[in-house]
Formats: sequence, C-alpha cells, structure tokens
Amino acid sequence: MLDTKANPVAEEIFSGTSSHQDAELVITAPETAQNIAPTIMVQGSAFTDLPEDLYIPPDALQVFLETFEGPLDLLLYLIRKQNLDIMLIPIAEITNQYIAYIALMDQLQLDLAAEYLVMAALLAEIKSRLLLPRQVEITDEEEDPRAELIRRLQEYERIKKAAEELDEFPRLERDVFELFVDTRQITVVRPLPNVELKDVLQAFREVLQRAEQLSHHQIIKEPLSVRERMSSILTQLNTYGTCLFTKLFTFKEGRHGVVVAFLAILELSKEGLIEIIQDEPFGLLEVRSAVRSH
Amino acid sequence: MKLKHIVEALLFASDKPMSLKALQEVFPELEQPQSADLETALLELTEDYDSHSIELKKVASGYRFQVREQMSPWVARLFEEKPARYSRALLETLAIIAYRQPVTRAEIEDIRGVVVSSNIIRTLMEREWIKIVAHKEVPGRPGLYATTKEFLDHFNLSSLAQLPTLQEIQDVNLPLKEVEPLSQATREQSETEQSSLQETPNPETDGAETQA
Amino acid sequence: MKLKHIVEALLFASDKPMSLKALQEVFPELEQPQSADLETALLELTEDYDSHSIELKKVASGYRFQVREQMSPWVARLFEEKPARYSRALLETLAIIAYRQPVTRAEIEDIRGVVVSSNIIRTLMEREWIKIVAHKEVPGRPGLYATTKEFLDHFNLSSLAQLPTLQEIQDVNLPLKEVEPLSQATREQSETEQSSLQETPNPETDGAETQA
Repeated sequence: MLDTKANPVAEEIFSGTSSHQDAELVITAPETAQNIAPTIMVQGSAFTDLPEDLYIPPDALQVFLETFEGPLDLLLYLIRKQNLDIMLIPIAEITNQYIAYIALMDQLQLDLAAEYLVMAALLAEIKSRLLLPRQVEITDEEEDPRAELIRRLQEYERIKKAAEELDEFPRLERDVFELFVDTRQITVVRPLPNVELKDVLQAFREVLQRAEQLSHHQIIKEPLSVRERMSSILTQLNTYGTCLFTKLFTFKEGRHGVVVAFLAILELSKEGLIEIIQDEPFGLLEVRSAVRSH
Repeated sequence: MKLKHIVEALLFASDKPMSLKALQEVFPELEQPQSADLETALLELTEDYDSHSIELKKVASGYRFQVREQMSPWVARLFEEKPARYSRALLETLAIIAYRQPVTRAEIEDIRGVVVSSNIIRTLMEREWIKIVAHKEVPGRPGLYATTKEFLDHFNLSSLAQLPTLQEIQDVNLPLKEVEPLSQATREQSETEQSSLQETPNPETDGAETQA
Repeated sequence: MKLKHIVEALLFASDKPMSLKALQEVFPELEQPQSADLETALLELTEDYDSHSIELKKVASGYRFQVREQMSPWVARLFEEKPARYSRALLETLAIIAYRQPVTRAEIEDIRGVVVSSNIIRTLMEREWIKIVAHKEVPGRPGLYATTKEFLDHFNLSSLAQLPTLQEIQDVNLPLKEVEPLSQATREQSETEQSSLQETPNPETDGAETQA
C-alpha cells in the first residue's frame, strides 16, 4: 500500500483534489513500489525525508511540475492549497513540503531550474534562523527573515492575478474582431509632386558642372563635324522656328564643341538657312529657320 | 453631407483606429471640424450602433469599429486558425511590464523568480506590445521595457488606467515568533495575528517601507 | 441571438464576400439556417443600412459590406499618399529637355552620362510637361522631346526665353530662387504675375515642399 499521509507531495498528487487548476492530476498507484535513494543536498546536508515507497511516473510528475512558473509559484501553491495566509506562512512545514517536491524532481532526474534550489536554500536558512534560541534578542533593525520572502510572494501573486485578468480581457482576433469593409469602389486621386523652377535649375546646374568636369578629363573627345551640327540645328529650327542662340551649344563637348556649333551656325547663316536676330540692344540672340516649310 | 456620415465612412474604410486628429486631417485645412463636433458625431454613431453586432470603440490609438465580443462564438468559426493562446510565462511577463513599466528584464525576473526566456521578449516585441523606452544607467545599461499603444489596442483598452488595480499588498509586520510546526496552538495564534492585521490594514504601504 | 445579427457580424468579420453557402457553413450541421431565412436576414440588414455610409452589396462571390461610392471624396483622402517627390534624375532630365529641346533620349543620356529610365520619360509625358515634337532622321527615328505649354504654365513662365541662360545657371553664386526675367518686356510681365501670385497663393504649390 502506498502511504500518502507521510508525504504532502504524494498526498497532493495522488488525491487529485488539487485546488491548483492546472495541477489536477490523478495518478494511478503503481503495483510495485520502488526503493529510491534520495540524494538532494540542501545546505550541505542530504535531505532524506522522502517515503521510500513513493513512486510517481516521471512523465506525470514532469507535467505536474511544468505547471509551475517557478519557485514562487510552487510556494504559493503550497500555501494556498492549505488555505493559509501568506502572512502566516508556516516556514518549517512549507519548507518540508517544498524540499520534498524538489527532491522528487531531482530523483526523477528532471531538469531542475537552479531557481528552485536557491529557494530551497533560502527556506532552509529562514527556518534555521527562526529556530535560533530565544535568548538572542533581535533588534528592531533586523528584519524578520520571512518578511522579504512574504513580500516577494505577495508581489508575485499580484502579478499572477493581474496576468490572469489580462488574459480575460476581450482581445482582438480572439473576442472582438476587426472589420473588413470593401473600399475598392472608392476612386483615389493621387496628388502629383510639386516641382519648383529653382529645383529644375539647380539640377541643371549640376548637370553642367558634371559635363564640364567630363570635358576636362575626357581624353578622347567625340569627333564632331560642323555639318552634323548644322543639320541638327536645322532639325531644331524646323520644329520650333526660333531658338535661343545659346541653346545651340552643347557645353558638354567643351570648348571644341562650342567652336563646332559656332562654326555650324555661321555656316548656316552664310548659306541663308537661318537668321540670327537680336530684338533689342544687348538682348539675347535668337536663331530662326529661314526656310519655312509651312 | 453630415459630419456623422463622413466619420462613419472614414472609420469603416480605415484599416486602423483613427484619432480625432487623424479624422480632422482628412478634411481640407480650412474645413476641419472642431474636436467637439467630431466627438458629438462619434457619440451619435456609438448610439446608432447600439442594436448592431458591431460597436464603435475607443482604444488607445483612436476610434474603431469592431465586432462585438458576444458575437465571437460565431465569428471565431470563420477563421480556420485558432486565436493564439499565450503561456502563463508570457502573460505574467506582459503584466509585469504593464504594471511596473518601465522595467528591466532583471526586475521582471526578480518578480517572477525565474529567468525570462528570450523567446517571450522577442514575441512581445514582434507583436509590438512592448518596446524599449530607455536604458537604465547601471552596468550593462539594460533596456527598460514599456507597453505600447498596440498593446492597449489589442486588449481593447484606451489607456493603462483601464487595467484593474493590483491587489492590495498587506503590511508585512511580523512578530518574530516561531510558528512551526503547525500545531493547534500556532494556528490559533495565527488567526489572532490575522485579525489584528485586518483591524489596521495599511494597503498602500509596502511592508519594506514601514520597516525601513 | 437573431440570425440577422449573426449574419451582420459574419459579413463584417469576413475579409471576403460570403455566399449563402459560406454563411450556412458557419453554423453547426444541424443548426444551419435555411437559404430563405438567410435571404430575409440579408434583406433586413440591407434596409437597416439604408441611412448609413456603408451598404450591404451582393457581388459575384457573395455578400459584403462596402463603403458607399458617394463617400469617395472623403474616403479617398484617407488613402491619398503624401505627394511623392521627384527624383534628381527626373529633374535633370526635365532641365535638359527644357534647355536642349528638341532632344532625343540618347542625347539626354549623353549629357547626363547615365541611362534615362523609361519611368522618368513616362512620368514626364503623363504629367504633360514634355512631348515628342518630331523624330530625328537617324536610324531608329528616335523621338525628339520638347517641353509643353503645361510645363510653362506649371512654372509660371510665359515663354522658354524666361529661363535663365546657361551662363547664369553656371554662375554658382546666382541665387536661383530669384532668377530675373531676361528682357524688360518679360520682366514687367513677370512682376505682374508675381505680385498677383502673392495675393492669391498658387493652389498647386505644396506648402510642405516650399517650406522644406
């Protein structure tokens, strides 16, 4: 027979009446008990209070322990399952239960987070301090060794409750839902970017500067012919009728190109294909096609 | 066209909540409605939808229409994917950040008593529910986490103030007596202590402060 | 829960139109509403939204709520993107066409030293700032680009002659903002335009850009 009274852990697990909602487990008693040798060390001494006939299937215990979020959660559970106030935490008893749990975990070779062991050590230390002989009067400055632990437990319990409440809040995609209303029939007019003249001119200035650099560094210049330039000027004039004199020059070509363009214009003028006009003194020179096809 | 109808169309067409400012900015500069007029329109709209399956809701980043919570049993069947369930570890971490922000990872770990996995922080960051708002001036300059508007939006909240207040913390003021083992006598004693505590509760005060 | 309300919730929550069959399938097998009942519910819903900015519409693949078309002027503004800015490449291309017109694409590329993307030419054509005025009598007969009347209008120019000369442009110290008109005649004309502009701000001008 399995004696569940001897160990609170066994009692809890085997009774299946846990108040801890996630921890409810009913584990059938095994047919054969196993002899197990407790090996957990607490404060340098072996912890040996486990009933020798206790056997819990490792998988089940694993599930059980995974429902705890850490040592504080486990401690809270141990306190709450006895309907105890955190303020009145019976350190010795809780320590025994707690250590029994982690001893079990250790025996079953579960991965035991270091935090659980740290807490075991802390509990053992508090327990030993409380057991100190009475005659040592404790001064006002010295805090009750339980106080810090109680504060942590309270804070953790508050957060645990808050997390549960948070989970209950109506949540998007779970409780409330975003709407999908068709807007494809809405015609969207996309505004066009605005451009200011100074931006265009600035851009052009940079082009010219780049072109200037190009003509300075370019060793092989494009071969230019006056005839070619003449025909291009003609094409231009045939389309526009008139043209700024300065526009007939391609500055990228450098001085040589400008000379070619100038020669082309002079040639065209001499041949009577274009007229060069100046509307007023010191005004801009304009070139216009002398042959009007239409 | 009544302002109410324009606001209605805008809220339905927008794929995210719209603030008063966002609503105003839809209008040409000289025709922008007053905030008060917008609020009246929003109030009228809210009432218009009283008997509908959808509601006009104010969340942190603005107003949005949403399907009412009581419709979720039907609506949930529309979606093949089950809504994400979050682990206790994630929810506790989120709750700590919500209530204790700005807070470092080490502080979260102190409260929970266990290491916070990087996965949890990453998930919360990816969902844009938390963000790093500053770095604490201690060695390592750890990030200080805080919740975001997206967090509030997702949890149907318009501000952090809508979160329930945390349980009150009882004053830790223990008489240094051994209460072990749990015998009948100590149990009675405990009850006495408890009742005396209940007579003079000091919910606001953290025990550490009164003793310090 | 009335069928109408469930249908309403479903149509709002669904991201695509829902057919009668799709609506039925949301319900457990033994509780599926009759098509006739669904149609009645849909009809009632349609009437419920008579005075709203959205309407229940039957489209090819089913029923869905959509924003009424007459709300377009307001809703469209939601979707409007901030006016983009044109690239430096586009401005250079435009400037080259303005100063070197008529000019082929190859010639623009020669001057710029880089390929001119088709996007730029298309954007300028769509904006009606440039057009093809002739084709050059060379292999491939490339189009010769020139600026348009719309180009002049946009920049408040009465003619291309008002553009600064190449020399003026190359003078790095020249504040391009205050480019002076070229002749006395155009100068006066320009000043008239300018002063009238100051009285009635150009609606085309984006305030953000002028401030930037």
